[in-house]
Amino acid sequence: MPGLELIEIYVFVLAGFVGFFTITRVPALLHTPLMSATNAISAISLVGSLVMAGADRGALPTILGFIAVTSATINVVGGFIITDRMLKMFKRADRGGARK
Amino acid sequence: MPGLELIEIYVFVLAGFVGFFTITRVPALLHTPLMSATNAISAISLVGSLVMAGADRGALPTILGFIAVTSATINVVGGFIITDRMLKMFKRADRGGARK
Amino acid sequence: MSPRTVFIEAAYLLASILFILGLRSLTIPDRARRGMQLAALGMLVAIVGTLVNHEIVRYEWIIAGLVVGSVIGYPLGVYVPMTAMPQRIAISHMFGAVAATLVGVAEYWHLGNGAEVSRPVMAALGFEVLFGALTITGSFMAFGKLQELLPSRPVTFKGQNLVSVGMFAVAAALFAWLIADPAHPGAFYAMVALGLVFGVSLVLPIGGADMPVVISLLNSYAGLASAATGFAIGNNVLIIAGALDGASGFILSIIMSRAMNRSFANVLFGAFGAAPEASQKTAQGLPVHAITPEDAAIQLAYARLVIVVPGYGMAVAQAQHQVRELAALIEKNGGTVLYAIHPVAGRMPGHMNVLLAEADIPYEKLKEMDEINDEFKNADVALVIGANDVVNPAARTDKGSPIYGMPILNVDEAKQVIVLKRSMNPGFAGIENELFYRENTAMLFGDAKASLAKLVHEIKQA
Amino acid sequence: MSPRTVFIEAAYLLASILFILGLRSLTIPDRARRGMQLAALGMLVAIVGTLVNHEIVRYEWIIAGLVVGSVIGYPLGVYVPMTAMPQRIAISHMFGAVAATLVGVAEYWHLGNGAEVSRPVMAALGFEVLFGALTITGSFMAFGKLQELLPSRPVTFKGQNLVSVGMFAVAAALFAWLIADPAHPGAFYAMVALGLVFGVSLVLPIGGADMPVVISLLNSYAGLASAATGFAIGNNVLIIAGALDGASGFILSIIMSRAMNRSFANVLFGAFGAAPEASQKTAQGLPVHAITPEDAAIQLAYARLVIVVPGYGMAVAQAQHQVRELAALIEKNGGTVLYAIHPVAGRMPGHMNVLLAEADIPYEKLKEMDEINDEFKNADVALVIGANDVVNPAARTDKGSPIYGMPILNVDEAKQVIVLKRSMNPGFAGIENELFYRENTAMLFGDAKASLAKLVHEIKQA
Amino acid sequence: MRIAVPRETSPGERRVALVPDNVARLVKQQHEVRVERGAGVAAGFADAAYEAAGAALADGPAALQGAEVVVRVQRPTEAEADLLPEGALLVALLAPHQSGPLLQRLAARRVSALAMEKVPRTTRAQSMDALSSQATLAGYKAVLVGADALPRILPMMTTAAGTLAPAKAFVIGAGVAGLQAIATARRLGAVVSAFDVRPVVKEQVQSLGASFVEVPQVAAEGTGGYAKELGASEQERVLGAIAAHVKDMDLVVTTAQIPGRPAPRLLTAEMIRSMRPGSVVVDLAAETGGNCELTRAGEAVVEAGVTVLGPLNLPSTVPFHASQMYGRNVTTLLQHLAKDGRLVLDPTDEITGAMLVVHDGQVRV
Amino acid sequence: MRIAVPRETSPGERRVALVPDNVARLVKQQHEVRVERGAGVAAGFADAAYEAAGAALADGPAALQGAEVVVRVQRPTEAEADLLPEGALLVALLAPHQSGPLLQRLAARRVSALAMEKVPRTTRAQSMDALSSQATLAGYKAVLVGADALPRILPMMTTAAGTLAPAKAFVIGAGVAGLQAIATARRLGAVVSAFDVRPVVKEQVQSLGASFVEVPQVAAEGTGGYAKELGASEQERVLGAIAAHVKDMDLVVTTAQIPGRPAPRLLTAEMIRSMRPGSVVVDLAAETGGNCELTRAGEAVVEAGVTVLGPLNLPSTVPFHASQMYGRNVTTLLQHLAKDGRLVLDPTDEITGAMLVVHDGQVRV
Ligand SMILES: NC(=O)c1ccc[n+]([C@@H]2O[C@H](COP(=O)([O-])OP(=O)(O)OC[C@H]3O[C@@H](n4cnc5c(N)ncnc54)[C@H](OP(=O)(O)O)[C@@H]3O)[C@@H](O)[C@H]2O)c1
Ligand SMILES: NC(=O)c1ccc[n+]([C@@H]2O[C@H](COP(=O)([O-])OP(=O)(O)OC[C@H]3O[C@@H](n4cnc5c(N)ncnc54)[C@H](OP(=O)(O)O)[C@@H]3O)[C@@H](O)[C@H]2O)c1
Ligand SMILES: NC(=O)c1ccc[n+]([C@@H]2O[C@H](COP(=O)([O-])OP(=O)(O)OC[C@H]3O[C@@H](n4cnc5c(N)ncnc54)[C@H](O)[C@@H]3O)[C@@H](O)[C@H]2O)c1
Ligand SMILES: NC(=O)c1ccc[n+]([C@@H]2O[C@H](COP(=O)([O-])OP(=O)(O)OC[C@H]3O[C@@H](n4cnc5c(N)ncnc54)[C@H](O)[C@@H]3O)[C@@H](O)[C@H]2O)c1
Repeated sequence: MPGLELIEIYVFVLAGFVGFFTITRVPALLHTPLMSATNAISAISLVGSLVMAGADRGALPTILGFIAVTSATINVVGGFIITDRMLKMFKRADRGGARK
Repeated sequence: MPGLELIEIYVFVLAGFVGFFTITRVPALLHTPLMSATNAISAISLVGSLVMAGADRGALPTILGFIAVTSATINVVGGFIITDRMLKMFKRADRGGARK
Repeated sequence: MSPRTVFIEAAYLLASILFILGLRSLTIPDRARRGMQLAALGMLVAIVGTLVNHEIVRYEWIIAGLVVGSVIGYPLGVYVPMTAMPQRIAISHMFGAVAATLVGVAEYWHLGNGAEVSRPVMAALGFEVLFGALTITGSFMAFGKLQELLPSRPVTFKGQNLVSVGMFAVAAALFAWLIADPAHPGAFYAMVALGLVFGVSLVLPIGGADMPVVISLLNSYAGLASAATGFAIGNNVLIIAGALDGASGFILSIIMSRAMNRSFANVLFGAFGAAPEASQKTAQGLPVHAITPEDAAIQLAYARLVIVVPGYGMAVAQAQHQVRELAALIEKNGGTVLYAIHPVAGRMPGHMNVLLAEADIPYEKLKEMDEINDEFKNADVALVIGANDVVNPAARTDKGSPIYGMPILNVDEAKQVIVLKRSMNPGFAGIENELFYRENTAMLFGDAKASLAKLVHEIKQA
Repeated sequence: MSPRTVFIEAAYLLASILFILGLRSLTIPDRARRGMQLAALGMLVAIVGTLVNHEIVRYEWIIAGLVVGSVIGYPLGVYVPMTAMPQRIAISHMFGAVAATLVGVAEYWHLGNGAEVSRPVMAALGFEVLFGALTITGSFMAFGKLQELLPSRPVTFKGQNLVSVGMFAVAAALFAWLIADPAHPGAFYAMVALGLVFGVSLVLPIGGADMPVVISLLNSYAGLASAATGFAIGNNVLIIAGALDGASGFILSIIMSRAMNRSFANVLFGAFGAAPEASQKTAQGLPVHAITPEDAAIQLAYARLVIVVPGYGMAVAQAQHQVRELAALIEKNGGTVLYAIHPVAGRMPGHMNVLLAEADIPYEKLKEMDEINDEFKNADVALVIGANDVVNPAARTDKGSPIYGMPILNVDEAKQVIVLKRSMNPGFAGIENELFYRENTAMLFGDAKASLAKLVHEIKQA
Repeated sequence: MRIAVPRETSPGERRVALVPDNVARLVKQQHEVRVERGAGVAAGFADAAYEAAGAALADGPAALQGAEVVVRVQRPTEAEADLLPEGALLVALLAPHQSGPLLQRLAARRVSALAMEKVPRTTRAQSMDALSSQATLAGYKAVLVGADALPRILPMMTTAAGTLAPAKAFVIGAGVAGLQAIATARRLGAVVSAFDVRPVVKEQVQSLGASFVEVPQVAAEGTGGYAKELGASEQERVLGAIAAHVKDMDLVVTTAQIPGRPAPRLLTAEMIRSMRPGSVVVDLAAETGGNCELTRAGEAVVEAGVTVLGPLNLPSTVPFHASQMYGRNVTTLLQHLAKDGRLVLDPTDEITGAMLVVHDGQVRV
Repeated sequence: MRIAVPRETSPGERRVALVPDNVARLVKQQHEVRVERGAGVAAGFADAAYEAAGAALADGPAALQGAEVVVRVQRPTEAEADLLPEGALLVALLAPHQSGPLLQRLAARRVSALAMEKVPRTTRAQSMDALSSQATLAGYKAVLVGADALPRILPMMTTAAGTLAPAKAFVIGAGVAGLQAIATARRLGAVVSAFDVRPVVKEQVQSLGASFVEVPQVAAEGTGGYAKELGASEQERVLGAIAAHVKDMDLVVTTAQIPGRPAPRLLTAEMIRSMRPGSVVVDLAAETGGNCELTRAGEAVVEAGVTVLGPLNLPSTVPFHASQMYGRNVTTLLQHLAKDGRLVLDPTDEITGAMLVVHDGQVRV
């Protein structure tokens, strides 16, 4: 396992800026979908869980990993589905190309 | 000297996004100041030049480093001054708190 | 660098880019759906990338977890009604936090219960489990309050402040100790436990009305926990996704508390002193639903049929030109706008006609009461601009009222009623208007001209 | 990690953050100046951080370079007139690129003329010197064209395409060879030389009118060269600042070519086939200055006095309500709006009065010609909305014209004239209007109503 | 109910009490309507239209035969009153304050009478309120008449032959007629100001884009939305303010009224003389004595170049719309009176009670 | 130059050829102006104002003594013509096509004459163009007169007494007067449509928010912005279109003219009878025979309930503004004629030449 590196702080800070610049432009109506979307994305901890569940590091890590995979998967699946459901409401059938 | 690292690509990509998200919101009138500002910022190559000029690696690198430091400094000094001059034109004395 | 590493890193980089593009797409409603599909794709890419990790040697638990999670997650996504959205998101945060926390704990345990943990990694792990733990319980509390399993009013007790501060201090001390010397499993697990308790004590004293802000903040914490996981295991996609979440949750909670006219600090800490409920109440104790121009604007921007009901307040505000502007925008967006002119709207016969003619609104769009009353049920929004008596249901039901028997405009049949006025003051007849307290009525307070200008501004943004 | 490294990295991180905040501030004109001061501070922080680098052992050359650079840079910043801005920026790019290129070359030489260079580093160094070299000569060419040292028309010759493609192929081959085996100084320096030649051949065939796009693109290349330097020497602030520049220059050149109604590819590659000049010309060969709604909007948003000159085109477009909207916005921003009504504007006596009264514009703001003609010289912007004959200077000077002798509105005395009309078509009298070709006149083409709506939209954004 | 619509006989009266649309509505509700031949012609409603709407046509007095309700615009002459069927109900603008003998006569014949002027000013009764509906038209028409008499045009005009300044219009009394006058003058492009003694009116005036002339400490809000008379010191301040303001006006429309009292005197001869020659005053209160000292009802008086018009019965000059509105007012009233198709006169009813000036052989004014 | 302004003597003429403002401007340029006492009174300009502006006042014929230029609104009678100083210049609306004998008489007395009707329709001469300035006022006033005669109001009104539909106005001939009529009717809230034979007018009509009645393949653009007469088949299509459209109109204003020719006949008696009773036609072309078959100049004709008005000299009913504009037109003309303070009549000048109907003892029509 690699140690903590200084450059990762750059990554964190820059990603924070990206998040900030993006979120401030999301219109208020989309705040609920946004919350649900970031919620789904935060299930990225699945990535850590997968390693834990599959690395065969012993019973405890595997069990904890399994629970973590399950929890995170609930989040991913449910989160993206519901975000999509919400966003579907903003599609107007007769809207066509009227709006840019 | 460290080698090229993968994570630096993340930094590059994220910084690119930050640049993209920022620039697309700059109003057209500020495009010239923006060009001048990014021009000044691109003089950051000064940072590399300084090491070259001061690391005592031999005559050639030092001379090249000296020229590089000079060029980059011209850029830094002139660039920020002129950007400031341009932006000064957008300050309205009697504007007060009228605009958010 | 082995090709495997390159593949994994490329997958993570791609996933990160897709996440960013996905979030970015939310700035444009028409592209949002597309964008979120990109984000979902990013998630898939990240998962696939992870699965080739050389550390992974057994897949049965992984597959089991993915299957069980999908089986639980799918109905949560498909069947939860839209109205239960906030609590669903809250519980979802809990699941995310569970994953992050467990990974942290397992990691610590796996690394010789801290013995093989370097200081920087310990710092990362510490943040991971702390944020994770408090998000687990905090989200659960929020869920409970919204689902009305718990009392939605702020729950406070004497000395609460002291207890909270005390717990926080202890957790911080443990954390500092662990960083100095990571190999103290007791301290570590105690810290996790404290985090769990702290989550409860953070959310319990906050009222139900403020929950959206809290949920958003918990979103931020969940994101930070992910990012910390990334730092701990040196995984960039975790750092990036976590940072995106952390920033977005944080900003969102600030924006939302501002929209509720509360300071952010007030929502968070004011709670300790039991802040007042956000929504206004009348004498009869009915709550009024205030709406922000942003939210009203989006409803109008996406409405198919909007019926404008002008009244004396439009005249007072001299807002006729802004009405035209707004209507033009809605029509540009593909909606239809009609005007319902009540016979006694305003203060002189034909008052509304004069003003709307000045604003060049075509006569064909002005509808008499009898003509339009059947249309309201088809309207997505009835936009009441400074009218009051002419939309007061008391005229139908309340024999004692001075306007009893006067036919009124059936605005309440519209899917949504938005009322523009400055206050809850009554109109000419001097009587309260029950319409303003109905479930499908939202009040946009302020001078009609200013409010309309804001609506126009916001629709253009949308 | 040594404290020195931590200090340097912290300085670089801070510098990066300051650069980002500085650029970000440009999105809000009122904050822009503040923000750029932050960016300058960032530069200082980065320099200070670098100076503690343990590799630096001698300071005399550094100090000499800083002093000489400052002495040259200061007058370049302070005395260059605003009108010479584009060429100044171009020459400035050259200096930046010189620095990046020399660092690359020195680095290669220092590392045993490539012997100690790893492949990834070689890739970075290669990009650095290639982008750097082509920016050096490219910028210089652009400078020469704008300063009129070189012919500003596209310079092309037969077979140019072939030569360019050939050079590109050779450079690419050399680069590939170097990556495979970095220790080929001959190839390396040949590549640098090719880059220099390529810069010339890239810019020479592009016309003066398209130079702003080219300069912006060179900005992007200079940024990429910096970023490549960062990769080569493992310096994050270089990577970040370079990426910011690279992205911004690239986007800017796209935005600008779009604003000139040319496709980006057209500007870049169309040049090889000698594209037509971007600006329209009349029979007399005078160029017309088209303006985008964005630029016009900012001028209006910051104007102290705007004089609106309505004409028949406003009536045709039925744009009176949009005029009122725009005026309200300018006034909200603290500006003053007056209306200059020419006696024969429109097609019937009092035509403008009827329409402006409909839009509820107060009579006091409507000024007769004699009353307002002296005011134009104080106006920041004269906004001519679908008027033509009534502002045609031919009435003063051209004895042959059918309107000779008619008094006209002195719009040309305003600091800036913005004309809203659909085309260069003449008005009622059927004669050309020389006003439209003046230096301080900008044409905003399109239906007046639509153009005004865009202006309103943009001012709200600003 | 059997309803009769006789032809109006007052000189210059062109309105009619019910228009074919109203008839159709009443017939649909099982009432019988008989209309005197030619009753609607002056207002633009042909006999054929009434027939098509379901009315019976009748000549002269035959129209009234067997009628339970007789609806008119103007009060009948005493001779006409004698032709009313005994026990019938008469609905008209009865001017009850000036019609003592007529009402006595009606009472004697046991005819009941509802005065359309007395509709209470409540939101509920607003659709029966003939004073409002007719005042609306009077306010509109007053400006047209005034604009016609002015030697200048109302809107501003910038032309090759110079700029014409907009006319300055001043409306005194911003009730129903006054507000409509404001709106109409504004439409025509005049610069409009207004004055009233009721303070709530200020906002209403401004809501029409006109400016309000303030007089400090004057507030004479009476009951039912009407004004009351001013005290002496108030009156003085009002006159002072009007005198200062009116000098510069081109068109003045006065509408000030106090129910049951002579119209307040708000323009003196001296003020008129202070105005520019060519200016015009339209006094809508002419019928109750006029707001201007010089007003002569139904005539045009010219003093020092200023024309003072005292038009009578302006609504009758737009008889088509006036009849349409009046007819709607009457129809709503009749619907209010009919219980299960039968006429019920309930003196305790808020609306009926207020309007009932003759009932059961009694004059109730 | 010595300029004289006599009092107008034509019956009903209330305008005056110069107003005090014009006098002041001329006096400032060293011209002498003599005004007949009472010349401006009917238009609202007192003698005192002229004096204050620098004019000399004179009684009756004395006003003309020694004048180089005599400016009038209407042409003089032959008797008055004999009073003009020999060699002087007369400026007025001379109606040259109808004034043969008068012009002969002037020529005989070696009086030169400029016809204000003949100002060329160029942008440059627009500030002298009296036809335009007076037509502007006529168009405005035509709508007021029509609105006054209508039994309905123009704007739409939603009231407690029902909704009043807006009046439909139709303007035939959208020249200067027609466009102004459109604008005025729109201001008053009518729904306005218009028709003209010149295709360029369509856009102008729409630029005032009115709709244009299209007749395919009709395009009669003449010279100088005027229309020319229609061919037979065109005329038929035009009449057909008007007949179909006019049926539903409440107010029709006609202004169609062809210079030097009788007004085109665009409304037949049959069309009038097809309109609703109560509708009103205002025919501004009455002076040249009328656009409507039934028009009688200066009278109101009622046919099948439709009123056809043929008002004469409407500008004179707004004499204040009409004089102000006419005076400005005349003043600009005089300034054009004065070279170094002296009157110069140059028949080769584009403007003077076109207007000069009598010169050097010759009639030049
Ligand atoms: N049409 C007629 O001829 C006539 C004549 C006389 C009386 N009336 C009576 O007037 C009433 C008309 O009903 P309506 O619904 O039109 O008016 P209304 O009942 O008087 O209500 C008007 C509402 O507008 C709001 N308002 C005032 N100024 C405002 C501003 N600047 N911005 C936003 N809102 C403003 C007021 O609330 P806030 O103060 O909270 O803002 C008020 O509640 C009826 O009762 C009718 O009987 C009519
Ligand atoms: N006032 C009067 O009484 C009267 C009467 C008759 C004639 N005239 C004459 O009319 C002229 C008036 O001068 P003016 O300056 O008002 O008008 P103008 O000279 O006729 O010019 C109007 C301009 O508006 C533009 N335009 C038309 N529609 C437009 C739209 N929808 N959006 C944007 N622009 C539009 C046209 O250019 P594009 O086609 O390129 O858009 C045109 O050049 C004078 O020559 C005057 O002598 C006046
Ligand atoms: N609620 C309802 O249903 C209803 C119905 C109709 C009218 N109204 C209201 O009743 C009010 C009066 O109506 P009206 O027009 O029939 O009244 P009106 O004809 O009796 O009087 C006209 C106006 O003259 C004003 N006035 C009286 N004395 C004055 C003086 N000395 N100086 C200046 N002005 C003076 C009055 O205040 C009134 O505004 C109006 O405000 C109207 O809105 C209400
Ligand atoms: N350039 C200038 O300086 C200037 C000055 C004044 C007027 N004009 C223009 O001259 C034009 C005519 O002016 P006018 O109003 O004095 O003209 P006018 O009085 O001679 O005629 C009035 C209108 O009637 C129309 N007409 C003629 N025959 C018709 C028919 N059979 N059916 C329908 N319409 C018919 C004409 O086209 C004209 O529009 C206008 O367009 C005006 O803008 C230009």
